[in-house]
Amino acid sequence: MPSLLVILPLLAVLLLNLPLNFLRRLALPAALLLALYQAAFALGVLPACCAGCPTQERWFLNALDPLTSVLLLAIAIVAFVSVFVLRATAGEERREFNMLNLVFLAVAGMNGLVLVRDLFSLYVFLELASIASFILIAAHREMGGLEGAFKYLVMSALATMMMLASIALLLALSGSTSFGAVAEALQAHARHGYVLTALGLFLGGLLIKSGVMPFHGWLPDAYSAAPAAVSTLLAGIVTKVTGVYALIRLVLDVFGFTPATQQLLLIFGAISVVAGALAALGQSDMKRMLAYSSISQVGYILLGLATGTGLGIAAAVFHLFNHAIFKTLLFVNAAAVEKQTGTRDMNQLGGLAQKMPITGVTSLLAMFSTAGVPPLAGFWSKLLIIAALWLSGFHGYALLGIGASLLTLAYFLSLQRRVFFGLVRAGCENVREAGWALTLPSLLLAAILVGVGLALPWLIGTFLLPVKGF
Amino acid sequence: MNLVSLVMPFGVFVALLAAVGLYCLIVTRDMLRVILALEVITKAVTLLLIVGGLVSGHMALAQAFVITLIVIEVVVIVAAAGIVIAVYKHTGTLDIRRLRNLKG
Amino acid sequence: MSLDTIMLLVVVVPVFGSLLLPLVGKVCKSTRNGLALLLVLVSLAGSLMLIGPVMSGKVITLTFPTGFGQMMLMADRLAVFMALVSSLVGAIIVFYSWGYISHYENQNEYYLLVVLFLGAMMGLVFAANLLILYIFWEITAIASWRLIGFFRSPAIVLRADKSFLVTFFGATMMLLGFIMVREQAGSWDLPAIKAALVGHPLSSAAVALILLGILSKSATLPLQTWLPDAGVAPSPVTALLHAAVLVKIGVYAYARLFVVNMPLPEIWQTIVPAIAGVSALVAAGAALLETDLKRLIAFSTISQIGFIFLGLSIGGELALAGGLLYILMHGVAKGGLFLCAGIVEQNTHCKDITKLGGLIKTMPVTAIAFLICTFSVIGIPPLGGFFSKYMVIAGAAKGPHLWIVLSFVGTAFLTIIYLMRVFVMVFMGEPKTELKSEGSPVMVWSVALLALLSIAGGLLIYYPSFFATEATRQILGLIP
Amino acid sequence: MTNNLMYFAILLPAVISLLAFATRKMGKVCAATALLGAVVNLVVAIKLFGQTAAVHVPWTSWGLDFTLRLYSFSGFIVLAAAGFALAITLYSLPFMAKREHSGLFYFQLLLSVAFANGAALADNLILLLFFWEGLLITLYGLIAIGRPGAWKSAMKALVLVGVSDVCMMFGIALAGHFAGTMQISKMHLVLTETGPTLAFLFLIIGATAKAGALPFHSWIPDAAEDAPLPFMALMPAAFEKLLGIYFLARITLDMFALTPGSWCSTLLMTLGAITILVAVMMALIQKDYKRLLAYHAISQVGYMILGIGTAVPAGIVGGLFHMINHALYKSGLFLSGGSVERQTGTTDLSKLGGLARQMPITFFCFFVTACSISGVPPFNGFISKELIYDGALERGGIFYAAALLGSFLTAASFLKLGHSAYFGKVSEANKNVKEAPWAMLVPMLTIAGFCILFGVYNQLPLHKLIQPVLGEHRLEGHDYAGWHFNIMLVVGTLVVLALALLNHFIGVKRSGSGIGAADHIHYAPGLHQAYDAAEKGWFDPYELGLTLARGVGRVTWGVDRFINWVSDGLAVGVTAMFSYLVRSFHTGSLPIYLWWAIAGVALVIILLVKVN
Amino acid sequence: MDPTFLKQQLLMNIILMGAMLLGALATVMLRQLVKAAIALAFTSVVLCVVMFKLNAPWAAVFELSVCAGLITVVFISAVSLVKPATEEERAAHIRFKTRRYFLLPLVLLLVGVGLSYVTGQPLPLPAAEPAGTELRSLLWGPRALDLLGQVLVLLAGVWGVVMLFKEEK
Repeated sequence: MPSLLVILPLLAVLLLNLPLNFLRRLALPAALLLALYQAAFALGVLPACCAGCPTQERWFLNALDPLTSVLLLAIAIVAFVSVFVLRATAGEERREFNMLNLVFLAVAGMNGLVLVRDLFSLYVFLELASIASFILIAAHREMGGLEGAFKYLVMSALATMMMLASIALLLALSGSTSFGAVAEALQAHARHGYVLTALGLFLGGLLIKSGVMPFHGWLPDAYSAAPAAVSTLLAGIVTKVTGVYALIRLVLDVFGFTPATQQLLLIFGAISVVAGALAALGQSDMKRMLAYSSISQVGYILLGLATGTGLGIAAAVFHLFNHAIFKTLLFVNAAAVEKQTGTRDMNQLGGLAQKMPITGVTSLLAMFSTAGVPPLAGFWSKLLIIAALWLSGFHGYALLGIGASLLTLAYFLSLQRRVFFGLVRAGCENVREAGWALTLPSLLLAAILVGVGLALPWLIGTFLLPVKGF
Repeated sequence: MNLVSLVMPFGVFVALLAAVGLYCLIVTRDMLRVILALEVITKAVTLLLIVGGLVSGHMALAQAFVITLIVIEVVVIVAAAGIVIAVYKHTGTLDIRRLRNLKG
Repeated sequence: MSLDTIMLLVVVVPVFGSLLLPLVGKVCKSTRNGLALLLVLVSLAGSLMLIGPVMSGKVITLTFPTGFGQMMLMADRLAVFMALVSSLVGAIIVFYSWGYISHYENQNEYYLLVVLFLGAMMGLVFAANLLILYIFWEITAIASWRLIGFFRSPAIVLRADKSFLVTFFGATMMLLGFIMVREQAGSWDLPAIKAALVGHPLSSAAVALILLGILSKSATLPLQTWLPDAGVAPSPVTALLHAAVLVKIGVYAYARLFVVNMPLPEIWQTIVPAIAGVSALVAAGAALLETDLKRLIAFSTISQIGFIFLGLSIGGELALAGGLLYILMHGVAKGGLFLCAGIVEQNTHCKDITKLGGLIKTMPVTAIAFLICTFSVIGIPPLGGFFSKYMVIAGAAKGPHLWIVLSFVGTAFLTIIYLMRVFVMVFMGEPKTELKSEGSPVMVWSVALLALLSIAGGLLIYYPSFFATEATRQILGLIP
Repeated sequence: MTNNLMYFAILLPAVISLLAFATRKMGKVCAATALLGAVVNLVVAIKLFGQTAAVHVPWTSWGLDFTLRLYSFSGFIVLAAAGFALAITLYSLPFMAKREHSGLFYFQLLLSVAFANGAALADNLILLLFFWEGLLITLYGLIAIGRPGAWKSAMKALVLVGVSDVCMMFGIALAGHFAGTMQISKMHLVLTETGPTLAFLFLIIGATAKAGALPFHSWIPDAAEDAPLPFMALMPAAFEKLLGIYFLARITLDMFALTPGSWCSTLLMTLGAITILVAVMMALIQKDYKRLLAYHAISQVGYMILGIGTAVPAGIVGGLFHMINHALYKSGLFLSGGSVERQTGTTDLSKLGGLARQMPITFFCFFVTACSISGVPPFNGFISKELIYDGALERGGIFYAAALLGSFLTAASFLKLGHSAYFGKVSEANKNVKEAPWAMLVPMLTIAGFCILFGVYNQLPLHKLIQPVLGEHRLEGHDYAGWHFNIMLVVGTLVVLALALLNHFIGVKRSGSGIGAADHIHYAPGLHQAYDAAEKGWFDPYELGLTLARGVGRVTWGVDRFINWVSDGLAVGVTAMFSYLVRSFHTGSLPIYLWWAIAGVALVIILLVKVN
Repeated sequence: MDPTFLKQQLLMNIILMGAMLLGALATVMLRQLVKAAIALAFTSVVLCVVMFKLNAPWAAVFELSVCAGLITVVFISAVSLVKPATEEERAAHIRFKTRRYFLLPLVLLLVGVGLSYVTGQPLPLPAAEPAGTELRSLLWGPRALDLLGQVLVLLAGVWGVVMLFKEEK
């Protein structure tokens, strides 16, 4: 039952906070269990969704389709991992518990977000996930985290206000906020300035939320300053769900593909891909580099979406999933490095691959996956995006996308060179591998990357291409 | 003159209110005033929602939205205030220009 | 065992076996070394077992139906020839590594990557699907990146990064070219593409893009500069990369894609030889001034690859067969040169030829092996290089582009000069460094073996040339 | 049987050479093995001589078949090579006995024999090239085992000959392409079309360079100083002349049918004339026994090329006869030089003198061979030169004049050499010099004997060896054997010889010593500067070639570095600049980020409105 | 409807709007934060009146209690929490600069004129239908999901308070 995915976190939060001391210790297992349940659920419904028969739902969250189930799976995986990271890095027990509660709420928000088919409910859950993230980012109450949280909060609030204004305009137009009704009303008046303004406001809000250039100002700061577990969650899934998923969903279901939306997505996608990669190239803070890389990868998703073809959309969703996996993995690695060495400044690190072999190898896999090196999962999604662009006639963008993967590789090689793959730097001699709480999820994610990558040729027909089956 | 022309001025005023908020959001250096500016924008949007309900005739729906919005708004403001106060405890100032440690 | 199983094993055993090596290495080093060699020898043995069937005209195929077409492995004469060359030289290089690498850290990683590299090479050779080809193509790039940066000092890793980036750039462009092929031919499978493209040459844009990939991998102008820079790698690795295997990927891909499967527009039969000619000449000239031993040999490789490209691209049976034979002869001889350079480097800790000299006194076997390999690269009979060079030049002389061939004749002059210069400066004259005795027996045996193979390649030219000409005829469709 | 013998001619020396290699550490055993090899080879060669046979074994499908052809010419070359090989092996036994690397010397000597036999017998161009170029290895190896530092000369030799061989490879490729076959005996190309002419030119480069003509000659004098002396007698003096001229003859006679008056013929003659003059001028001023001989080895090639280049029967017969004569007297001369070197320890003419009394037999041999090379009747050199003169005169007085001038200078330089080495005062260091051992004298005497024999009884070589090569129809009924010469030419020759003698006396008188006999020519105005430049290597094609190659290298190095700069400097720099630019926009200021977002939203709305 | 009534309504609305705008201007421009917060509360009150007039009583009540009340309280307490304690802090305290706002009237003018032009075109809005459903059934029926969301958001708010305001030891 999809509704459970929202209700269970709520129940968990309520139950765990009953004034019984031992309950606090159950929070972590509960979170893991919940994530596992969600993953199992998503995997369970995925084949049926892909086969084209949406699961019938008895309660109010009544929508399941391939896109939703893929996202549910991604949310579950990232949440699972970030709980591990939380355990490894949160420090104080009380704070860990508090943060765990917020993770529950954020997950509930994201689950709700992918399950609803109503604009206003979408806003509510989007805001829920966002608020939980603001607080999580600031959770350590260190200056950086506060700064990142504040920037995120302000820009995100602006974005939601724009979306709400758009909702109000659309409400006036259609008298409803459900996807179907709004889509109908939009189609009736597709070219009117009023409608376009509403559309523009909503898209603008979503673009801010997804951190697309030039709406991305908050993103590098929030990602890099957040506590390790939070940046894992945030980069891996929160902004992807609140921004990118919502964008995909709304463009597909509500706004529809017009030449204008295509053009828009292409332009902003291309800017993000290139500028994000360029900015990442010059970073010395590991997490900040990953943040810019995130912007760049979101650009790819947008490019894939912009084709409007089944292949392109499927590729975009697949890339979204892959991005969740490899970016989470990278942030876990960053957390491991930060925890073991006490710094994220790449200029003070070096040769960690020898000292932290698991972190080194998994980071390598994640990077290659991001850069689109076969046979990892990221290669396939990038290949499909480029292919979709090319086949749709956007040759220039295809070339750009493929060229930017060179930049991607370039900055990741620079990261590898400075952090993992060089001589062991003075001061790093006594570094040891991070504990199981960080290596285990790394291995899990790396296994997913490799597994999906190797199995993809057999999965593409049954799982990937039906994703666009709306 | 019909209902539409009746609500027409609302549209303009909503935009003006939002403009005031946005302007302040951009030019102010005071973090608390940033929150105030957000509040002003929120007021504009709230009004727009009500007007939307009025125009489409779904006033109940609009009211439901506004109530939810107000609740969420409060939480956002609380969170924002919490962050601002924490920043103040660190730096002793509310100057937004002090929030420029993360750059590049 | 059925033939397709053997073919699969040739690919799968080293690829997946390599992953075991670090684990084994944690337990016992010598077992790991032995296992590494064994894995490569399995490939070699498998390739040898395939000779008989393919020479009798059989084409062995193995298909896995997927969303990207029939993910297909296919062994024809060309593939088996290439597999044999790679696994043969690869086996010797692994053997040599026993001696060379034993002083360094990260041996587990080293053996893992070398064997993985060779396994990926096998996969690439047998690939009959563009995507499979691309996957293995990139695996070799990853492995070589890591191997080039083996010593891990910042400057070295930077060069490893450069080589990876340049080849990756080429590869991505090639991927775009593949997408265009897919658009035009409607399939990723080479047989289907071949059938679809009959009478319709590939679009020039696709050819140019794919060619970028090929040129970057085989270090041909204008994407050649990574190869000399990659000389910072351990010597067996440079031998593997520069001589025997990696750079041959490019030429093999050229043969596999453009000669066998996709008809090229007319114009490219001028452009590619011209690029090869310029590349050969420029690299030979640069080799003349270079003073770093390994960089110099790398330039020589770039130059020689030009000859191979000439053979493959100028058309005609003789040139094509010569190009294939050149792959073998150059692989063996250049591998020998690099391994000799490795011995010199490891013994004297010096790669600058102006600071070396007189080593023949204390390292006679290495010196003679170096000289024999030099002669082979220059193309002096009775060594193998003579025949391949003759065939390429003679085949090209039949073509319409006499001026391109003349530039290759000029390159051949320069080859004699710069290679003799190296030999003389390193091994002759007065010793300028402290004289050390020969390297470890394993290493000396390896280079001696390669030198002997060079001689054998010449004296027993009948067998390789028969294989190469048969493969050529199959390529040209003269025999099944 | 004959077929098998042909294989033996190639295989036996090769196998025995491996034996010699295996026993290289055991001095006497190795030498005995080598002697055995040379004897066996001679036996095989004698058996082969005069027979005709052909072997054709299909080998590869691309033109390389194992095709051997035994006929008068190849049999004669094999025989001659075998004879020289035996003589020189014999001579080397004492000469190399105490030297380093004697084992390697015998090994390579026998290997050279195998290659030379192969090249002579091969009827397939590629097979010929195989053996032909194979000689490069032994050439390199034999020079390199000379005195310390010999590797420089070895490299020079390898590069020069290697370059010419590559040219020949290209020529062979072209010839094979245009003829449609690789079998020399089946090739019939005409020199009127561009393609075959190009092939011809490249083949000529290969053949004449092997023979030691300009411009690929300059390694020979250097090698003369550095390499072990028997090598000089063997390779540049005997084998390479034999093979080079043999192949030249086959090119011009069989493959292309050079006609008198064609520009290719004129080109060849010009090449011959220039080679004669330039090399002999250099020889004239040499102050080293072996170096002087080496320049003559080059100079005499000019006669042969000139002779064959005339494309008239007399010239060709003369050229071929000169080839065998030259091999005889030049190896004889080198061997005499070797004796002198072994007994006195030097070949510097200024340290020698008066050896005629101490080493009479050596002097005798020298005298015979020197007369022969100078063209003094009745020695063999006289006969062949007369024939060449005859041919040259038929084609133009200028060539005859050049040849005659060459003859004058040759005689002058040998007068100088003989005078300074064998007459005059015995130097202090050479007081106790004795005659060379018999093992060295026997080959020398044999050779001297042949010089006299082939001169006096020139019917023997001409009837048995040379004229069969051309065949009746090409000789146009002439028989060049005997003593029926054009009196004009004989007189001319005698006058030139007399002038040379006169010139020598003038020179000796002026400088006061035998060694300075050529000084008045050396330091003549105009020539002086040219000689200086030549001594500095300005005209050395090797140095010039290296300079050219270095120039090419610099240019291409620049190209390479430029491309490197584009990837390492430009691309990286531009990317870094853009990266910096993008990063510099991220000032961390929230209002600026808000501005971007608002501008972005405005852009979105504008786009939506515009595009729709 | 009676045109005169409508005109009156319009006038009334415009006056209320003007008051709101003034309140907003005061909010952003008043020098002291406390006064600004009170101005915001005033704006909220006016908005509440507007809502009431537009037949949205429940929303009006929420606006009045939560926005005009609760948020003002939050603000004023926040302002008091960040009050500079020493002279140094006062010196470091942010100065309000009126001149930063001199462009505001221009912006408002532009927005007003621009929007009047845009809204001058006929809107594609459907004719108003009478409100069909009641708020109560709506809130607990179709919009129950929002209520669930509200609860979750409030919980998040609780942890926000717990984590951001609680004094660290």
